[in-house]
Amino acid sequence: MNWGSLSNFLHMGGYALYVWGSYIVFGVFLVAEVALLLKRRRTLAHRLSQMHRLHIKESHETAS
Amino acid sequence: MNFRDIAWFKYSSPASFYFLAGKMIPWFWAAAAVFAVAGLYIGFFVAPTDFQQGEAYRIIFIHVPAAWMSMFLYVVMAGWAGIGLAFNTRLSSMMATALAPTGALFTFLALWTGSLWGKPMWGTWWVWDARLTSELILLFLYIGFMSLQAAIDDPRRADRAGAVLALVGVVNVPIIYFSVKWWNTLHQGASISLMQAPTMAATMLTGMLVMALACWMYSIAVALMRVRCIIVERERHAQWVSEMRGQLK
Amino acid sequence: MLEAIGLECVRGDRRLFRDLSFGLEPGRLLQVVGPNGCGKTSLLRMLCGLMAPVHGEIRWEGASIRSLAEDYLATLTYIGHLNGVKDELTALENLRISSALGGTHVDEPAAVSALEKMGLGGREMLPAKVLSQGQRRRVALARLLLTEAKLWLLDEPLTALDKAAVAFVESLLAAHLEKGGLVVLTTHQDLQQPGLGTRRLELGT
Amino acid sequence: MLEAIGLECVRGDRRLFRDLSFGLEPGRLLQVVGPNGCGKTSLLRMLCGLMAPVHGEIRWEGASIRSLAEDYLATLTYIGHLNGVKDELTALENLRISSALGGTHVDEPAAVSALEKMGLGGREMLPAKVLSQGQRRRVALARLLLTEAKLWLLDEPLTALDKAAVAFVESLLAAHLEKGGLVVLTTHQDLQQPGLGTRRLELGT
Amino acid sequence: MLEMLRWVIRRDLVLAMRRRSDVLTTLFFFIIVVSLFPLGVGPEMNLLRTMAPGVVWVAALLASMLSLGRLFSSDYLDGTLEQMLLAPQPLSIVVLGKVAAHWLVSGVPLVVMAPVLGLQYDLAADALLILTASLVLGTPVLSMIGAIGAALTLGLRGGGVLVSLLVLPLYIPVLIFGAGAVEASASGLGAEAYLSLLAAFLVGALVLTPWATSAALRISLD
Amino acid sequence: MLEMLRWVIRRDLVLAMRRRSDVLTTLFFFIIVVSLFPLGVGPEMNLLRTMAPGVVWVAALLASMLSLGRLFSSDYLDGTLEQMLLAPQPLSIVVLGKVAAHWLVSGVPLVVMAPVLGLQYDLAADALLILTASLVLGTPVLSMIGAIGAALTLGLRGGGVLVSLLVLPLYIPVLIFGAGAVEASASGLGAEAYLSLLAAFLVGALVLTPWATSAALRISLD
Ligand code: HEM
Ligand SMILES: Nc1ncnc2c1ncn2[C@@H]1O[C@H](COP(=O)(O)OP(=O)(O)OP(=O)(O)O)[C@@H](O)[C@H]1O
Ligand SMILES: Nc1ncnc2c1ncn2[C@@H]1O[C@H](COP(=O)(O)OP(=O)(O)OP(=O)(O)O)[C@@H](O)[C@H]1O
Ligand SMILES: [Mg+2]
Ligand SMILES: [Mg+2]
Repeated sequence: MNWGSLSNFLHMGGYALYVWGSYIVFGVFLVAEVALLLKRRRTLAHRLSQMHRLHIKESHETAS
Repeated sequence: MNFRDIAWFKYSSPASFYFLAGKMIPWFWAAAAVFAVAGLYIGFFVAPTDFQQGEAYRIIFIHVPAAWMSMFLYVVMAGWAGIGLAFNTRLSSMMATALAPTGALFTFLALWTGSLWGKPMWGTWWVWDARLTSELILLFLYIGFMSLQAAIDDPRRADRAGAVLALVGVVNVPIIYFSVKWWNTLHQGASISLMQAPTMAATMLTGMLVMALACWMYSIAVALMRVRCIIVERERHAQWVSEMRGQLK
Repeated sequence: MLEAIGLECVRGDRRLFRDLSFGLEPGRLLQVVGPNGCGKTSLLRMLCGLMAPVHGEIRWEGASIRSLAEDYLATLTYIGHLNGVKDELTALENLRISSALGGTHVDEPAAVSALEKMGLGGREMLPAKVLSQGQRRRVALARLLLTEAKLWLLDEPLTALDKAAVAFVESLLAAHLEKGGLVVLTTHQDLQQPGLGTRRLELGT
Repeated sequence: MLEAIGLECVRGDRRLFRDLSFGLEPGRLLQVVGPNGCGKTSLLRMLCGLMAPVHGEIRWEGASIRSLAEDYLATLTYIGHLNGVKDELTALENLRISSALGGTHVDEPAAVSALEKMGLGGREMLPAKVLSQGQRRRVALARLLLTEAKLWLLDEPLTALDKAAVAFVESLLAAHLEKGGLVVLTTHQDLQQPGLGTRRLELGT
Repeated sequence: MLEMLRWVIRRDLVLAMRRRSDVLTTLFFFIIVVSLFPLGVGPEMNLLRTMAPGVVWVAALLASMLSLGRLFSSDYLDGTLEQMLLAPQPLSIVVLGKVAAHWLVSGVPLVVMAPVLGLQYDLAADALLILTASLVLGTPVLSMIGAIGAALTLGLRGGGVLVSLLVLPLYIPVLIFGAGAVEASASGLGAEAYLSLLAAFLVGALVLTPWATSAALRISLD
Repeated sequence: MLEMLRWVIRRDLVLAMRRRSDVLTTLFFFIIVVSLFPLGVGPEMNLLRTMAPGVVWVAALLASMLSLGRLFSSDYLDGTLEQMLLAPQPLSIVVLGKVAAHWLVSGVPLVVMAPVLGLQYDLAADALLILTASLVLGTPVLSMIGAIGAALTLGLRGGGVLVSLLVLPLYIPVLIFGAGAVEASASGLGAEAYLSLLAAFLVGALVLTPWATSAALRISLD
């Protein structure tokens, strides 16, 4: 185990800005990519159900 | 038994692939998580401090995997795109489209982490070194691919135009990569000095490899998720899509 | 002998037609008619191989046009909505070059006399930019006087033409059919000349 | 009241017409006819001030259109050979913007209903690039439904239109004349609808 | 009149947005060009620092010039420009609107991006500031001058050598004073003189070029 | 087939001569970009000599790129390209003809001009020779690669900037080896390795790009 304490760990031997700057941006971007994907999926689901409703309405109208 | 009956090509239809991918995604996520935890543990708690670079070298555990992924993904993307162009298989083109943003992301991250590493080590955020420059060009290639596809409304045309570009671009990749030899290379020198501590090289290497595996798993999972979205978007008028509309949420 | 078998055309979200089949023998003219946007231009572009049908196949003398490739292209002449006339070139240059592209090399006197027949006498050396709309169309159509292609695919050849020119083009079509040629054309105006061996194909109904 | 007095038009080395004079009262339509290249388009461009005549003058309600400048432009709508339809914009945007340029600000529902009347219902949101030739022409002509201009100058408005659309445009013209508007148009097809208060002006004879 | 200006600007912005990647690609073009010079010249930082202002300015000029093509020519080809000449408002308004939209789409992103690129060339903070200021003042002038050229070249019948001779030299003063401002500040001299000259160019261009462009358009469409 | 090639080249040359201003603009652009740097950077000859190959090559590359617009787009807009696709000869022949004409019009003048411009930068005679040789080998590759980009972006209006985004990354190897050749010869190393690599690029491009461009054209016109 390299680190005596949490603050030592966070300090990263004076390179905190660079190390955490890398890791945090790395993590944030990956998470953001997934989040954007999930959002894309949700809007897609929304659009699909809308399309479906419209479709049903149309076929109903032509039938009557 | 007839060869065709084995349904080798069954999963090359977007509909069946959609469901297959749905089943595979959780497994890749799990693998990505396991490898990431292991890799980070090795990186932060097993690997010792570097006697030259201090703790700053720990950026390596994300920098190198990101840099590797950026190059691999481009080649894989061009491969899928080429298959799509040659055999007119829609699914492979969709795979190519799905890979591009992830590839661009890893390219950006390699640049970002590299810059953050370069400031303490080289004293500057950016130099016009061959490695760095070629990575930047790779980013432009990804962006070109995505912009071209975004600029074309018809998805089939976008697929095929993108494929031509990706294939032409892949010729460029090794050229850029090997041009390292014609430049003075700050990047390479630094990495060699790092290798001088042999005990560390072993743990460092494992850490790097495990993190690289995590990135692989992540990329696959994300690409599969994105390709599922693309499939649904493109096939929104198909019967099977409207049937499984409820499962999307 | 041109055959279309079970063609289907999809543009964007819209299916323009499906299961469209027809055959056309030498000496016959097929007039494709239908309202705006019904897919006439799309059909013509399929027939010359610029666009691939979603389903179905097009055959020329029994062989798929895909497999014939350039051999098929050598037998056809296509004139589309756009004239393919370059503003900066003279009428004469335009005609000679478009003929050369189509595989027929034409010397200057032949080209001049074709332009004269098309009513462009004395305007051969003007840049196409200054020509009127109808005159530009005439430059494009002058190719028909010089081509040896057997199959003519014409997309609204008669737009912008005055009545004399319309009559002249119709007589050209008649002469081509006479010689055993095939013509597929679209137009919103009715053809005046009877006996062009006309068959009609209604789209979009 | 539109008057042309002693117009002369020279293009390049060629004098297309000279001493051309006519007047047009409200409620009347002037159909300019003549063979290709006789100067119909040139005349229309003169009438809207895009081109200056070599001699002669054009007057609107007694005043020279040169002196009226923008006031004259506000009273006219010109639709030329070219559609002025932008490929990247949707039909709806094209219509709203071209109307705005002509000085009429149109809200979305009005524009949509105009497009619907022009037979483009359901295609309002497609980029003009994918529309067929006739549909693009319809987008350009839809402006006539929305403009308040009194003087319409139309250069071959009927090209590329199918028969239903031709009839519709003619009924539009009739309605405009009814309201006391003026129309100058060129066309190679004869107008079908009688009683459009038509006067013919033959050029190039 | 303002109504018309707004419509024209809005229309051109919508058109630019329709090519969703348009704004971005202008930017990336700029970035790529700026990044090309180090590739050609080699990686010595001192050399690069001296070239930086010139390179950034040349790239800005190119980016703005490349996008000039879409200023009038597509409107000319499809007949919209005819309609604009027939609009019941002074043509200069339309021109001003189109030029403004052009600048918003192709100029502003460059101004925003320039400091970041300057960092690649290791420029100091105040040099970066001056660079940005010079671009803010200079790029609209480029768009306005370019508009005259674009309008004149619409009707060219081959003899247009004069035109390119006329327009390209007009860019040079802007370039020289734009790049000069940064160099002056880098070498410790004040950049104010340069910047105020650029500002004067801007005012002059605002007054003169819409008129000249309208005249050019009328000539081209006669 | 050769007949066809000849016709296409001749046609494009005639067209270029009719639009002489286009050709001259490219050349002026090249000259101005190259001449601007001595103005911007200052009179130190050593500095200039080091920058020279890079600047000339970047200018050549940008000039060649700027002229890509006219390669296919006007033929596309007026329907000629459709006719070319329907020509009863392999499309690659037409493509090759058009690219050859493009090079004759936009590449050759640069090659001719480059030694003169190199003199401004005080390049030695053999460096000038190498510079010219590298341009002779490299500029056709630029035209050929550019054709792919131009074909891919056809009909995507405002595609001028998109083209540069697609094409510039592909130009970079040519740039690096082209400028590298001159630098190597200036620093006493042999330039042969660079030049033969450029020649290899040329052969490779001759074989591959007509195919890729034809594919792109077919896709764009579908
Ligand atoms: C923006 C800056 C940087 C970029 C774009 C960049 C890019 C890359 C790329 C593309 C690779 C993969 C190369 C391969 O697989 O051979 C890589 C690997 C590597 N990088 Fe970086 N890098 C940057 C900065 C740095 C810095 C500052 C350091 C350390 C001081 C560094 C150390 C390494 C090491 C050790 C490797 C892996 C071992 C090797 O292949 O030599 N990098 N980098
Ligand atoms: N992406 C798309 N989405 C929806 N509809 C499309 C799309 N692309 C094309 N279309 C439609 O396809 C049709 C194309 O028709 P085409 O040009 O073949 O018509 P046409 O019969 O030649 O008409 P015209 O008589 O006007 O020339 C048009 O109705 C157009 O609206
Ligand atoms: N520079 C020039 N030199 C000679 N003739 C010219 C020149 N510019 C234009 N013309 C002629 O002027 C005429 C222009 O005609 P215009 O476009 O007005 O005809 P139009 O009546 O509208 O014809 P269309 O029915 O074909 O539309 C054409 O005959 C053209 O050849
Ligand atoms: Mg049509
Ligand atoms: Mg006319």
